[in-house]
Amino acid sequence: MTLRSLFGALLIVLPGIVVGLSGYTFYYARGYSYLLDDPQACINCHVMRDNHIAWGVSSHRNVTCNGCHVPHHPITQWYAKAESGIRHSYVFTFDNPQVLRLSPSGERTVEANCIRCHASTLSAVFHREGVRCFDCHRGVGHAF
Amino acid sequence: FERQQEARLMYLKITDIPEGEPDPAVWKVNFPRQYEAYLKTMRTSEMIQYSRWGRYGGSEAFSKLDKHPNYVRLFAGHPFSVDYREETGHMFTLRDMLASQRLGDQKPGACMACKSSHVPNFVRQYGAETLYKTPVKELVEQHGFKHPVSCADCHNAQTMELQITRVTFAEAMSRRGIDLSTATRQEMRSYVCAQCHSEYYFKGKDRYLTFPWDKGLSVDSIAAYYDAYGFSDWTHAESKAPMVKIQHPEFELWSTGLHARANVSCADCHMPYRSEGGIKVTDHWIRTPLANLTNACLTCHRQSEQEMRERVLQMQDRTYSLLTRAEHAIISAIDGVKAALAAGATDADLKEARRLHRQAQVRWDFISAENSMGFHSSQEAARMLGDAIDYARQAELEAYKVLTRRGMRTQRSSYPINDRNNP
Amino acid sequence: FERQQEARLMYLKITDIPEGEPDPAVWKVNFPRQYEAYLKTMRTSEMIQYSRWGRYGGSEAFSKLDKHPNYVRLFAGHPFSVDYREETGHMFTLRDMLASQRLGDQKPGACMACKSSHVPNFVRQYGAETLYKTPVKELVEQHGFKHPVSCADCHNAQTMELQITRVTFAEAMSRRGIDLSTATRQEMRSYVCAQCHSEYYFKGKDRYLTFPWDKGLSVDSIAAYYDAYGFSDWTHAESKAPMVKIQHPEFELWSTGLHARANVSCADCHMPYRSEGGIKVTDHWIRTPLANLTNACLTCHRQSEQEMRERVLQMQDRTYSLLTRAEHAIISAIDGVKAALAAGATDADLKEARRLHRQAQVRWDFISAENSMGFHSSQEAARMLGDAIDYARQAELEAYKVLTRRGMRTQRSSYPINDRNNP
Ligand code: HEC
Ligand code: HEC
Ligand code: HEC
Ligand code: HEC
Ligand code: HEC
Ligand code: HEC
Ligand code: HEC
Ligand code: HEC
Ligand code: HEC
Ligand code: HEC
Ligand code: HEC
Ligand code: HEC
Ligand code: HEC
Ligand code: HEC
Ligand SMILES: [Ca+2]
Ligand SMILES: [Ca+2]
Repeated sequence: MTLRSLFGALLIVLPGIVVGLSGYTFYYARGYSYLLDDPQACINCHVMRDNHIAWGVSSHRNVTCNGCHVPHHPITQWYAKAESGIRHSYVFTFDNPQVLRLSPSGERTVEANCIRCHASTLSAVFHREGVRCFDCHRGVGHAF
Repeated sequence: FERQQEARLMYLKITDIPEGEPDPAVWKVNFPRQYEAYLKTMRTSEMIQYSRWGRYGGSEAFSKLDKHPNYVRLFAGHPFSVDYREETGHMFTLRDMLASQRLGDQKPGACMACKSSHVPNFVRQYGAETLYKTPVKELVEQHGFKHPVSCADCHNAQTMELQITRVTFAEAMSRRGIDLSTATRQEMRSYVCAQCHSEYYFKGKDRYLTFPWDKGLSVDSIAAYYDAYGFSDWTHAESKAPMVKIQHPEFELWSTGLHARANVSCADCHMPYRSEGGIKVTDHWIRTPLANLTNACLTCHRQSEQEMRERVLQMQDRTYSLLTRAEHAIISAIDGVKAALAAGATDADLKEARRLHRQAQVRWDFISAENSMGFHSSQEAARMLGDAIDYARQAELEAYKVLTRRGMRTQRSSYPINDRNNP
Repeated sequence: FERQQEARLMYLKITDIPEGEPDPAVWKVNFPRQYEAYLKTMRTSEMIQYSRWGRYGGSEAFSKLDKHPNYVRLFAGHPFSVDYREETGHMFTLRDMLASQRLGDQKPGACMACKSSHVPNFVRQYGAETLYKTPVKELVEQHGFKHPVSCADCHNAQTMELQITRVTFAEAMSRRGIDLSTATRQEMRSYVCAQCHSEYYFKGKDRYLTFPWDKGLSVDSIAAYYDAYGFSDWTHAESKAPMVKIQHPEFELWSTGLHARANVSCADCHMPYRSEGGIKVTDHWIRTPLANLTNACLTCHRQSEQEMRERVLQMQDRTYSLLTRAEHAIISAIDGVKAALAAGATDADLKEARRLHRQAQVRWDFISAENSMGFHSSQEAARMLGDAIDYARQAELEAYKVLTRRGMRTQRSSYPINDRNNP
């Protein structure tokens, strides 16, 4: 937590160092592969393995990780990959998460992707604030 | 931006539906899928057929008084001891209300409040007070009420969005400081049901339809509300206790449960989505989810249908065993009070016993009248039945203490307990 | 819902650990991580600290008799009315047993069965009967028992796989026709706990440690078992009823709950995986999950820590309100029987009242002695407390009926009910 806020401060004060630092870990973590669409890219990290296994037996095994986890909008797409990439490398350096959770932005991204692919299916029903697609379709992406 | 594109409902608009249109056939033109499903609520599965799925619900309007002979004594002196049935589908709401021998043809307009899609228009035109005062007979014969619960009760005809059409609910919620205009769509998926599937009483001599929620939705808050207000529906014919009849507190019980905590609405289970040719629609065949477990439960719960059914039945069987225990305890209490009366006890002697009888039966009735046999909030249902048993046995004890304090003599032995748990 | 588990265990084997090695320090060499976590079970969080997480558990060995003065009367005549504490961590199992004033220094070897990692070797060498017969004093002084529950109690030293080291459990399961050799790994994650966290009794004069499971694991089956066997731990000093003391039926209650149905094991919640530097290890700091909700619950439940805590506390508070009700009802029953005795009732008169007192207290104690305050199976806990209340009040009634049948006179009024639900 304190590391988090400390790092936040660094972000503002010393962008140069940060870029250098994240650049290093980014490489160290084979982060460059993060920009690829191949799910193999995601399991360079142990923390991703459960998700990968679960994804492999899910109804969406034909949909890549990025198919859900990266915005599919011409402009935002690359920015998001970069942002998420930096977040990843930072986390990898300082953090040791006990339980992975979607960040609020991560949730919005996924939800948008559900709708992107299923818009036609949904055309005849109302969308509902207060519930996310995956509140009902628990584990579509990863058959937990 | 996906949201807007999504929030808009895409359908083929063939005709303009006037707001509050009571006749579902008019809505059918634009929404054949929902209309056809809605008609299915006329299907009454006999118990034999229903028993393939469950034990405590279903759509057969059998008499609860035949199934539970004790109910005649428990409601002694109240119309419910005359005619009391299992409820059935929405298409029958009006027919069943008219046919019921409760209050015969003396039914006040308030009885119409939750039974017909003519209500929204009528209330808009004449106001709620008028509805409640006008006899049901008159509403049918002079105002042509002929449709049961239908589209107009839940939908805005222009946008098709859900809307509250019953003032009772709006008033009760605002007294609790809840602003319905800020309700999310997910909340509306329960609120539309709560307009009718809630405990109610008729306030004052004008019979103003009211929900007793000012102190909260729990059975204890509701009982406390009635006590503070000094309200009673009737005086028990045998024990002479001032009683309250509870009716279908589905919304209240659900509110105390885990699904409510988890933001799961009535419609999620009773109107799950169905995909027809890859297109999702809301299933308007409102009924027991046990007949439709795949759509009702399995998207969220990835166990088997079999497993989900067993979970429900296990919870319901537990509730039922306590409900039966409480039933026997209350009958014993009534017998105790009668024994004391027979032995010459005075009203003053029996004041406490009667207070306890009232407290016991309110809690027992909360689960007896609720329609999920405890499923909507399984532990809370068991908790209040435990309280009911305690109050009932204490009522019986009070009666005996009257006797012992006076050294009176009685021979009766108490009500036999026939119960699987009794070794 | 079984969690992904690393198939094969990889570790740096520095030393060979002899099977049944009682000293955890020897295992430490190969498994420092698990050892260090295990040592943390010595941390006793005072109630003040624990209260940031929960209300009913924690690791402070406070006296339950001080917290609940009624317990002294409920267990009148039994060692538990002398010394009865909240349980604490595994590192203290041996120390606390030796220190307890229950049975003073007359403790039979059977008391050692679940308290020390010396047991597996001792039983292998001399057999279980010998262990149960040898006094605890002798086991400590001549056989050098000095380690508490530790590695050897759950693990095979060669493979590190979980294994059953207590014959009591194996015998009880085989009587139920369950073959442990076919147990899945997930089942073993609960079975190792069930060796100790289960209701037990000493059979016959040789005090043969036995689990009362032949008729099933529910409280009703266990009560029926004791009744059929005509067993009683002690005679109640006030009501003179033949009683049974229940002890830590965690395994039995959990078995009736939804997590067991969903195949969620004890270890999933009390020993969740922790990731240390990217490596997943089983957290050997066994304790209340409320102090560790993220790892214990959030892997399966998508809600927040805060929400999960509130869920648990709500269920526990409901259980506690019924537990208190049942406690008061049993005290009233005892007072009733005493009043009848005082008024000259005979043993024959009171036979039924005493039978009911026994039935009530077995069910109350099942939840009082169980350590999750109902969480392990929330509705079932409430159900049996409802039954307990019914039996207790009927016991009191029986006492009064004795008086009324004889026209005897008594002035006492019953035990005051101070309870939030009582309007
Ligand atoms: C450098 C190692 C690494 C790689 C490679 C990696 N991840 Fe992660 N990822 C992590 C860590 C560590 C976290 C935990 C972040 C946290 O909890 O704050 C995480 C969290 C996430 C989250 C949840 C947090 C959020 O931001 O919503 C998603 C989704 C995710 N990763 C997807 C992916 C995808 C998709 C890929 C491949 C394209 C991938 N990851 C590759 C290490 C990695
Ligand atoms: C990149 C496109 C894509 C994205 C993103 C996507 N889906 Fe799908 N989805 C599909 C395809 C293709 C199928 C058909 C898979 C099959 O039947 O093998 C499918 C099938 C489904 C099904 C039916 C099968 C089942 O699992 O019951 C559901 C429900 C579903 N998706 C929900 C979702 C949700 C919820 C999300 C977001 C969390 C999502 N989808 C994201 C393409 C996508
Ligand atoms: C309240 C629960 C709930 C929510 C929220 C929900 N769905 Fe569904 N969804 C269902 C149910 C129930 C079905 C019907 C499943 C069936 O027919 O077997 C369904 C069906 C589907 C299907 C069709 C599956 C098939 O087999 O054809 C897709 C695709 C889908 N949902 C995607 C979504 C997306 C995308 C969202 C978010 C915008 C969403 N769902 C939100 C409950 C939900
Ligand atoms: C069909 C859409 C879909 C696909 C494909 C998908 N995910 Fe996810 N992912 C989700 C959803 C939905 C969640 C949120 C689950 C929740 O919170 O209930 C999620 C959550 C996550 C998380 C956050 C931690 C967690 O378990 O909640 C990580 C990490 C993650 N996904 C990684 C991956 C990786 C790696 C892949 C590819 C191997 C992948 N996802 C493929 C939909 C998908
Ligand atoms: C305007 C009043 C009203 C509204 C609104 C309403 N109901 Fe009902 N509901 C009734 C009445 C009245 C009955 C009993 C009909 C009978 O027995 O004649 C009933 C019966 C039912 C039944 C029992 C059906 C059976 O087969 O036994 C279910 C289930 C049900 N409603 C669910 C719901 C749900 C879910 C909602 C909201 C989406 C809802 N109701 C909204 C008045 C209403
Ligand atoms: C606040 C809404 C509401 C009011 C007011 C109301 N009902 Fe109902 N009624 C319901 C609901 C919901 C059901 C279905 C649930 C149930 O039966 O428990 C129902 C069911 C019924 C049934 C079918 C089941 C049975 O009990 O036989 C009859 C008949 C009935 N009502 C008659 C009446 C009469 C007569 C009145 C006036 C004294 C009345 N209702 C007032 C909501 C209401
Ligand atoms: C008891 C309440 C109730 C009644 C009566 C009712 N509906 Fe609905 N209807 C709902 C609910 C709840 C939804 C889901 C709305 C949402 O998710 O926002 C819905 C959704 C719809 C939708 C949106 C598309 C879909 O399928 O989700 C249409 C169209 C619709 N109803 C038409 C009708 C018609 C036509 C009738 C009469 C035959 C009718 N409804 C009667 C409760 C009701
Ligand atoms: C999590 C799923 C779920 C939710 C949410 C839910 N119910 Fe139910 N409901 C059930 C089940 C299961 C039953 C038992 C059906 C049976 O016994 O056949 C039931 C029974 C009923 C019945 C009696 C049905 C019958 O066959 O007679 C009514 C009426 C009802 N619910 C109304 C409601 C209302 C109103 C709400 C919201 C306030 C609600 N339910 C919320 C699952 C749910
Ligand atoms: C929209 C999602 C959703 C639907 C639909 C749903 N559930 Fe649940 N259910 C949940 C959640 C969330 C919980 C809380 C426990 C958890 O976090 O897993 C839960 C808990 C439960 C529990 C344990 C809690 C309790 O009530 O004692 C049971 C049993 C259960 N559900 C049965 C059902 C049945 C039966 C149905 C269908 C009639 C159903 N559920 C429909 C989401 C859902
Ligand atoms: C060999 C006997 C034995 C085994 C095996 C055993 N326990 Fe225990 N456990 C005990 C005893 C004895 C205590 C009480 C220690 C004390 O109070 O001195 C205890 C205490 C506990 C406590 C309370 C800790 C606290 O802080 O209050 C928890 C939780 C617990 N055990 C869980 C487990 C779990 C989970 C397992 C299996 C993975 C397990 N136990 C296996 C004997 C055992
Ligand atoms: C079948 C296993 C088993 C046997 C046999 C057993 N215990 Fe325990 N004991 C436990 C467990 C498990 C706990 C922790 C749970 C609890 O305290 O409820 C415990 C806790 C204790 C505690 C700490 C809490 C308290 O009650 O003060 C003491 C002291 C204790 N036991 C003494 C004894 C004595 C003395 C005997 C013999 C008469 C005995 N135990 C027999 C399993 C057992
Ligand atoms: C009360 C029971 C219990 C005790 C005592 C115990 N363990 Fe464990 N241990 C477990 C359980 C349960 C697992 C998980 C096994 C599985 O998932 O199959 C485990 C797993 C392990 C593993 C496998 C790696 C891992 O972390 O999952 C090692 C190594 C281990 N324990 C070492 C020890 C050592 C060393 C001690 C003594 C300091 C010890 N254990 C004491 C119950 C226990
Ligand atoms: C789904 C999670 C879950 C499972 C599975 C579970 N427990 Fe628990 N357990 C809890 C919670 C939550 C508590 C309450 C802790 C508190 O009140 O502080 C608890 C309390 C306890 C306690 C008392 C802890 C204390 O702080 O004094 C013991 C002992 C215990 N459990 C043993 C077991 C055993 C043995 C099993 C398996 C037979 C088991 N538990 C299964 C969640 C679980
Ligand atoms: C390994 C998976 C797993 C773990 C770990 C787990 N749960 Fe659950 N939990 C479930 C499942 C599965 C259900 C059944 C309802 C459902 O299907 O969603 C459930 C149901 C519940 C319910 C409702 C049923 C009931 O018990 O009345 C509660 C409350 C709950 N869990 C709390 C917890 C808490 C608190 C913890 C941690 C101490 C925990 N759970 C740990 C899987 C898990
Ligand atoms: Ca019905
Ligand atoms: Ca403890």
